[in-house]
Amino acid sequence: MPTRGSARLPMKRSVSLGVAALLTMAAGDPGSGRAIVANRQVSACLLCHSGPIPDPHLQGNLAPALTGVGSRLTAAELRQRLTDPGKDSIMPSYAATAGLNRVGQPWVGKPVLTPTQIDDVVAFLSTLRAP
Amino acid sequence: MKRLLVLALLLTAAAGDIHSGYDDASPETRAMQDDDSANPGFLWVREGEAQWSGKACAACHGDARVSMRGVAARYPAYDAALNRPITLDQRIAQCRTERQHAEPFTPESDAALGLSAYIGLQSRGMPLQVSTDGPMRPFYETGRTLFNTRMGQLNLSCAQCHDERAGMKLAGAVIPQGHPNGYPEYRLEWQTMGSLTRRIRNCMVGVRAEPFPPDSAEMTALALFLAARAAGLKIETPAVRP
Amino acid sequence: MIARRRFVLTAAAGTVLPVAATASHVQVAVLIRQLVGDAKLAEGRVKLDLPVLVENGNTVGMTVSVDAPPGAVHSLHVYAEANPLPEVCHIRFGPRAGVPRIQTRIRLATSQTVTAIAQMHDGTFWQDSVELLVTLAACID
Amino acid sequence: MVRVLLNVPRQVRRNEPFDVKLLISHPMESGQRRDAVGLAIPRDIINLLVVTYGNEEVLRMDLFPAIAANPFLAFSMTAVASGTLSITFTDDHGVTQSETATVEVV
Repeated sequence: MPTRGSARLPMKRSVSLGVAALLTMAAGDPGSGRAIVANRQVSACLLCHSGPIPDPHLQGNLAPALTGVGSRLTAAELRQRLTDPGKDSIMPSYAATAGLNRVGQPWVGKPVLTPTQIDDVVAFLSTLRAP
Repeated sequence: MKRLLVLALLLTAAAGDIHSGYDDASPETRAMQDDDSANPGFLWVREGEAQWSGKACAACHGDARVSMRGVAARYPAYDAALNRPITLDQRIAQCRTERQHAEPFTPESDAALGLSAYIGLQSRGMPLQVSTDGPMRPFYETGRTLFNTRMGQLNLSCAQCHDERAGMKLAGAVIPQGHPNGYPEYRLEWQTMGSLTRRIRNCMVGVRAEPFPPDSAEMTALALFLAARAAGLKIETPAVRP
Repeated sequence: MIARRRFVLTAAAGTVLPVAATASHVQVAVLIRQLVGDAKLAEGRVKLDLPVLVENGNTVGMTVSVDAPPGAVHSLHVYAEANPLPEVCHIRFGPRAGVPRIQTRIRLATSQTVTAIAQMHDGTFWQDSVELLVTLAACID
Repeated sequence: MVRVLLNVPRQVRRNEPFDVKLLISHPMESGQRRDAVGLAIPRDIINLLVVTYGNEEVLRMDLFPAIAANPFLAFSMTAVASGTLSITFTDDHGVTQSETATVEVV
């Protein structure tokens, strides 16, 4: 199980980040994270990414494959991608609730994933090691 | 220099490759569109044809096959009285309420889609050619801006998918270039006919954005930009899409 | 085979979701046994045409044809084992039937195997199956 | 009133198979879906379709919810004399509707 020390925290870069996202640094549950990634309606990850999850024909290719991502990026880097991917990326921030345009009524004020869900997704992605 | 040349060639190829969603659809879906007796959109076309001849449309406009030929290819068009562009569906609605003094259509109703499909069919095979000059220009620019604006909780713009990533796969589905040349169209996903407005709403809900209301200035501006962006593509109404 | 996807409802106005329930391979086997009885069920003669990769499971074009002269086919039967209800259609031909070939459009809830059976007037039964992958709409309205 | 598109050749040759194509506007509500507030949408499908020519039955189809919305059917048939092709279908409410086309045998 990967662990994250506070020393590996990314620096806060974006005002759009919820405070809670930065405060919750408990080690996530990779099993739960896998379920979140696999569920297109919850996380939407597989709309753009492919990954080592059943039904590859339902996975997108707009973004890098998640296979082996745990070897390419540290947990802190993964967390940063999820919460503050930067303006040049088409990826949304999974933690942001502000700085967005025309958010639909059901989603106003809500991040894509909760801080706990982000912990779980980071924990799962960290397990995806290159062979 | 060589790299620049390659880049220029790539850009030229990208700009030149304007193709219909028809070309991205499966052979089965294309076959469904190609055969008028198998294309479910013709259930709506026949409904529209009955309305055309049974109501006041034919009294003023005569034979739609003559009077409506090429009309859908020119919309959205400038309405001088309103001093803004209006869509073909808005023109039909205007004619219905102001000239026929009839109740407005319910949006996405069989009656509304049928008449729109019947009128659209009269321009089938003709290239989309809308005006973006003169008084249309600011509306076109508004549409272009909206097309390039990131929206919704998933923070995506139309352009990020339909310009920059057309042909790639969103989930298992090929992203089409997003051209409006087949509306109203039969969507397998909807299991029914629908308007361009519904399709845009579909995309906006997909990125978890608040959709533009059907008759809003934003929706019309976006429809205008899409039509101009698809200039030269042949009208396929009633198209069939996944 | 069991259906592998169960989606959680997320708030989106107008979203319509399936009720969770599917048939099974066993259920289809029972239905086929009821149809065929003690007769032998052989591969061949009947051909089931379905796309192997389905663009949208809501509307899937299907052709069933039989290698037989007009009038030789008694009926056609189609089953989809991972749909909520396994029966798709039964078609019985009368004396004016022409070329034994029908086309229709079906719904497939998920990736699965679809089976077509032809019953001939001579009492024989023939079957064909197609295993296919169903792609889902990326954005649901 | 359900709309029907029935495509039949006007003239056919005696005993030579010809194609018939049929589209019916119907949602074929499967009974397997829930609406936005979670209530089951009641099943409402066309469950029986019978094709006759003159006094003879050409084809009888039992339809289930797995038949797609706006049902499409293409089939082949033969005729020995000019006559009327009749398509009759019945929905879950027991409502029956027919559509006919005349065929001339030459």
